[in-house]
Formats: sequence, C-alpha cells, structure tokens
Amino acid sequence: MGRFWRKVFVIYWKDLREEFRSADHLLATLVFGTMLVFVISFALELVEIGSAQVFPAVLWVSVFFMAVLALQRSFAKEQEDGTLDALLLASGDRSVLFYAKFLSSLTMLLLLEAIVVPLLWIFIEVETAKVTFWFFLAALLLGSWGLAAAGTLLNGITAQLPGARLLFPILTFPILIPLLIGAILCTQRALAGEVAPVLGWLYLLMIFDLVFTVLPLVLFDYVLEG
Amino acid sequence: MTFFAAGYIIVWALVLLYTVFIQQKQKKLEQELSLLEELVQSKAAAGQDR
Amino acid sequence: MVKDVLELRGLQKKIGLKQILKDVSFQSSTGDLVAITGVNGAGKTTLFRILAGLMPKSGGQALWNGENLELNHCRVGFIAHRPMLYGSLSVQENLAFFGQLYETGSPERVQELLELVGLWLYRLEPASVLSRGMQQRLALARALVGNPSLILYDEPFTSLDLGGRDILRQVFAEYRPRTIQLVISHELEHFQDLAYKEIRLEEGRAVQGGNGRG
Amino acid sequence: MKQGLKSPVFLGLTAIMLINICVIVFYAPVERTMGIVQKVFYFHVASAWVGLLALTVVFAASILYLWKRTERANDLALASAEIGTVFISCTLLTGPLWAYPIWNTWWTWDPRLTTTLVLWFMYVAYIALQGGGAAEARKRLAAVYGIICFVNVPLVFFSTRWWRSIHPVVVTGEGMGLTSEMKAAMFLSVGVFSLLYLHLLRLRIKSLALQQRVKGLKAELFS
Repeated sequence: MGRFWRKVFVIYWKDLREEFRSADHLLATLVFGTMLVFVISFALELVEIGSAQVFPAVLWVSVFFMAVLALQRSFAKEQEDGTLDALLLASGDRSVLFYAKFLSSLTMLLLLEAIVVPLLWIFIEVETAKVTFWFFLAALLLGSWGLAAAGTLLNGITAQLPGARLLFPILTFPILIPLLIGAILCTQRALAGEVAPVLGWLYLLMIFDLVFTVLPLVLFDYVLEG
Repeated sequence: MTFFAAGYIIVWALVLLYTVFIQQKQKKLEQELSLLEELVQSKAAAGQDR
Repeated sequence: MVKDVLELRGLQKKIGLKQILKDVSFQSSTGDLVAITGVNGAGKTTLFRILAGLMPKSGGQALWNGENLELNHCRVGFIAHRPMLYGSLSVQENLAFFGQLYETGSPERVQELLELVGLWLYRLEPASVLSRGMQQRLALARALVGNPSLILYDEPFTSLDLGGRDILRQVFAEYRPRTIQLVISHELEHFQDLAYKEIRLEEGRAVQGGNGRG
Repeated sequence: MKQGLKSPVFLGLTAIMLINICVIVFYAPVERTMGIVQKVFYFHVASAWVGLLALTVVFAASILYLWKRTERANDLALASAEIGTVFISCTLLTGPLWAYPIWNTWWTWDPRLTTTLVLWFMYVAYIALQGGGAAEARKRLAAVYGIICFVNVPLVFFSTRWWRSIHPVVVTGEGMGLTSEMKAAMFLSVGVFSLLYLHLLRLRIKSLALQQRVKGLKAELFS
C-alpha cells in the first residue's frame, strides 16, 4: 500500500511541476474561468437579476466549464507526448495513474477556484453576515472532488480517441448531474446560513465522490488497456 | 383527443423511423455484400486463368 | 545468478478483424539477444506491446518464468518509436522521475546512466530542445533505469547517430548477462560481431532465422 | 431468411400492436378527471419501461464484452442503446403531450422527467462514443461508459427525487387510482413494447453482424 501511494505521489508531483513549468494552459484556463464569471454576472446584471440568489448556480456552471477545460488535458497530454506507455511500465499499475491524475486535477481545480470564486463573490455581491463558511468550503471541496474524480475517469476514456475532444464534455455532463444538484443546493444554503436541512446533501456529495473514487479501481484497467 | 392522437403518432413515427434506419443500413450492406461477392468471383476466375 | 525464461506458446492477437499474430511461439532466456525481423505490418510492434503488458493478448500463452506475463510481472525496459519523454522537464528530471517510479533511481544511478549515453553535460536542458538522436539516447537511459530483466528495443538504430549506435551495442553487451534483449530491426548488419538469434515474423508466425556468430 | 415487412414475426407483432391499441382505446375505461388524454399514459409508461430495460441490457452486455470480448456482446449493447434512445425519446415526447392538457405545462422538473432526460443524454453520449466505427478501443471504452452510466442512474434518480422532496411539490403523478382494467391494459402495453424491443434488437444485431462480416470480407480482399 505504501508503495502504491508513493508512486501516486511521484507522478502527482511530476504533473504539478510540468503544469507550472509551462503555465500557458493553466493561465489560459484561469483567464477563461475569469471571463466566464464576468460574462455571466454581467449578463445577469443587464437583465437586473444580479442578486445573490443566482450565485450558487453561476458559481457551479462556471466551475463546471472551467473544469472541462482544466481536466481535458490530464490524460490527453500524456497521450500526445506518447509518455502514457512509459508511465504505465514504470508504475506497473493502471490505478496508480488514475489516482495521480485525479489528485493533480483536483489540485489544479482548487487553485483555479481560489481565484475565480472570490472574483465571483465580488461581482455578485453576497451578503457575508449569514454565510456558514465551513459548509461553503466543504461543498466546494466535495464538489471539486467529484468533478476531478469523474472527470479523470472519463478523460481517460476520451483521451484514447484522437479527434474526439468534444466527446469529453458530452460524456461527462450527464454523469455529473447528481453532483450539480447537490453542490448547488449546499452552496445555496451555506450562503443563507441554514445548513441543517441540506446536511443530507453533503452526504450525497460524499457518496458520489466515493463511488467515482472507488469505481476506477475496477474499471480503469479496462480504460487504459490498449 | 388531439393530444392523445399526437402521442400515438409520435411513438409510431419514431419506431417507424428507426426501422427505416435499420432497413437502409441493411440495404446498403446487402449491396456491398453482393459487390464483394462479385469481386471474389472475379478474383477466383483470374486465379484460375493463371 | 538465476536465469529468467520468457516463453511464448501459440500467442495470438486479433485487432478488430485482423488476425495480426496467429501462432507465435518461441523461448528465450537470460543472456539471449534476439533480433526480431519481418516485413512492415508483420506484428512486431504488437508483439512488443503484448510482451510489455501494455496490450492484452487474444489467445495463447505468454509466460515469464512459467507465470502469465502482465504489466507488473517483470521489469520491462521499452524503447518505442517515440522517445516517450516529458518535453518541459530537463534531461535529469526526466530520468530521475522514471527512476523514482521504478524505485531504482538513486542520483548516482541517474548520473551513471546519463554518462553512459553521453548526456551528462546536457542534464539541465529540457528534453524538448534535444535533437531526435539525443532524445533517443535519453529514451535508452530511461529504459535502463528500472534495472530491467527484459528489454524491448523497437527499431532502436533508426534515429540514432553513429555514436549512439556504438553506445547501443555497448549496452547490448553490458546488459547481456542479466537480461533478455529483444530487438526489432531491419538491418542485421548492426549485429555484426554479436552473438544473436534471429526470429522472423511471417504471416503471424514466428520462424527461427539464422544465428549470428560471436 | 425473410426480412422486412413480409416476415411472419413482423406481421404477428403488428397484429399484437393493433390489438394493444384496440384494448387501450375500447377496453380501458376513460379516466374520470383527465379524460381521454390519460390514454397516452399506456404508451408513455411502456416506452419508459423499455428505456430502462434497454439500459440494463446495455449494462449487462458491457460487462459481458469486457469479460469475453465477443463482437456479439458489443452488438447487443449498441443495438440496445439505439433502441433505448428511440423509446426514451418516445417517453420524453409523449410526456409533455399528457402533461400539457392536465398540468397546463409542457415540462416540469419532476424527478422522473429529469431522470429520463439525463438518461437520454447518457444514451446519446454512449452512441456518440461508439461512433459507429469498428475501432476496438471504442468498443472497450463504450463498455466502460455503459457501466458508469448504469451506476449513475440511481444517483441521478435519488438526487432529483430528494431535491423535489425539499421543495414544494407542484405536481405529482401519484395516486391516479388505476382500475383493474387500466392495469390490465398497461401490462399488455408493457408486454407488447417489450416484444417490440426484442424484435428490433434482433433485427439490429443481425444487421450489425452482417456489417461485421462485410468489413471482414473487405479487410481480407483489400489487404
């Protein structure tokens, strides 16, 4: 078990280094996310519904689209460089790859959110007095976790089909519906400061995360088989 | 009544469309198959000549 | 020293509708240097991918010391058509990364290998700026960093310069006592003055070819 | 092998479908409050049932494919997904026709409606992934996706239902009080639709197998 996680960590660390070494993709994703947040809040302002009520919806729609961009590369890049085979041979286990990629995707996603979410918070004035912050952050973390896990699994699928880039969001979004509902409801109640009624939703997010963190253990061998 | 009729027509239409889709594929495949058969025969004939 | 034995019995591989490998059988053990030849599309690369555990076989047996060959069954060094390197990481980082993953890459070992392939002076350059030949040398080092017991070379000579070829032949000799080495190559003259076996893939079957002297 | 419009299976199926319609129109009583529109229900429910059945078949066939790697398993999964899409489309289209006159709205985010829509998206994504191509990788990856989708359906259903349960429920489909004649008509519909599904499945699998054969012949001839 220790060896497994050590290998996961080695690949994870390599991914982060690579991502920051040539930061253009990270930057582009960040700019995209910022623009998304700007465009949506501005559009809502134009029709005069820029209230805090729409915040959860705008937040998660933005995060979803940003995640598609951020996650699209995790396997596709290894495929382009042809390094996937070398990585598989060196790690000797396909699941190692899943967990490494999942963790690096999650890290990237959280980093991007750390910038985009405060921006959105400012664009759409949220009343901070009532907000239950720990719950808000928990929802954000669990939501991102599920996004990264399901996204990594599905990116493993689409990365093997060159020229089928568009398939990634098409495959991913239907799978993410339960996550979308849970995350939005949790965020909404966290902002209103009444978290007791939606505590169950936090558990649903956890179940979703658990399913898509454990399922690859069984399925990922088949994904990276060819 | 119109809604009722519309509902049934939709179901029929979709199922019909799908059968037509299968039929079309089948037709195309059969054409290809017969063409391939001809090809095989011509090849075999050419082989015998030699 | 224990000898490892690689044995293929009636190995088959079907991709889509094409039966690429029909019945490949051969045996080889530590110390062997095997040249795999055959026309384009004979299934040489497919065979290698199966031996590396990257691709499942469709039938037959591929055994390593009597056990089924899987991704993690033996340490495999693989040199493929593409160098399989990270362009944005430096030469040293590339090798150290794979070394860590194999759990064999001490800094001394990395240095030793980079000196062997003549890239020690280039160790801080990103892999993307290297020439194709140099990348191939680095790929050679990457394949060796895991202390493999089976090394698969897929057309290793093609992109190497003269110096690289000499290094490669040196590696063949040096790793001989510890490994089974399979080499896909069209040009058998590279094997001059090396003892080798030739196996030719013909219509999905393995045919014993001539033996090299040495 | 007789195929198409003249085959006895097709004729038989047509006859049963006609009987089914007759039963629905003449035998099943007209619902008191909803009137004749309620009769859309029989087709609506039956096609929804086939949609779910088809997904289960996709799931089972996907597992079978990953396990045995036979072309037939993949053909079964693909055919089932296609037919499932057809019937889910029927469900989605007949739903509003029933909803509009009764609830006065074309669409509501009712858990079942939402789940069905998500199901439709998953089917379409699955078919897109299969891509009609013969590439080995696509089949394997589609099988994995088929399994993921099936695992996801309960999550979708529970979350949508749960979401509705904490919001005021605008409309419910519950408690419509089926009489025994209605139930009989409904079971007949479900049965007939299942037969239709099986028939279409058989046709499509045959066609896919033929496609394989043609491709195989081509590969042999042109290589």
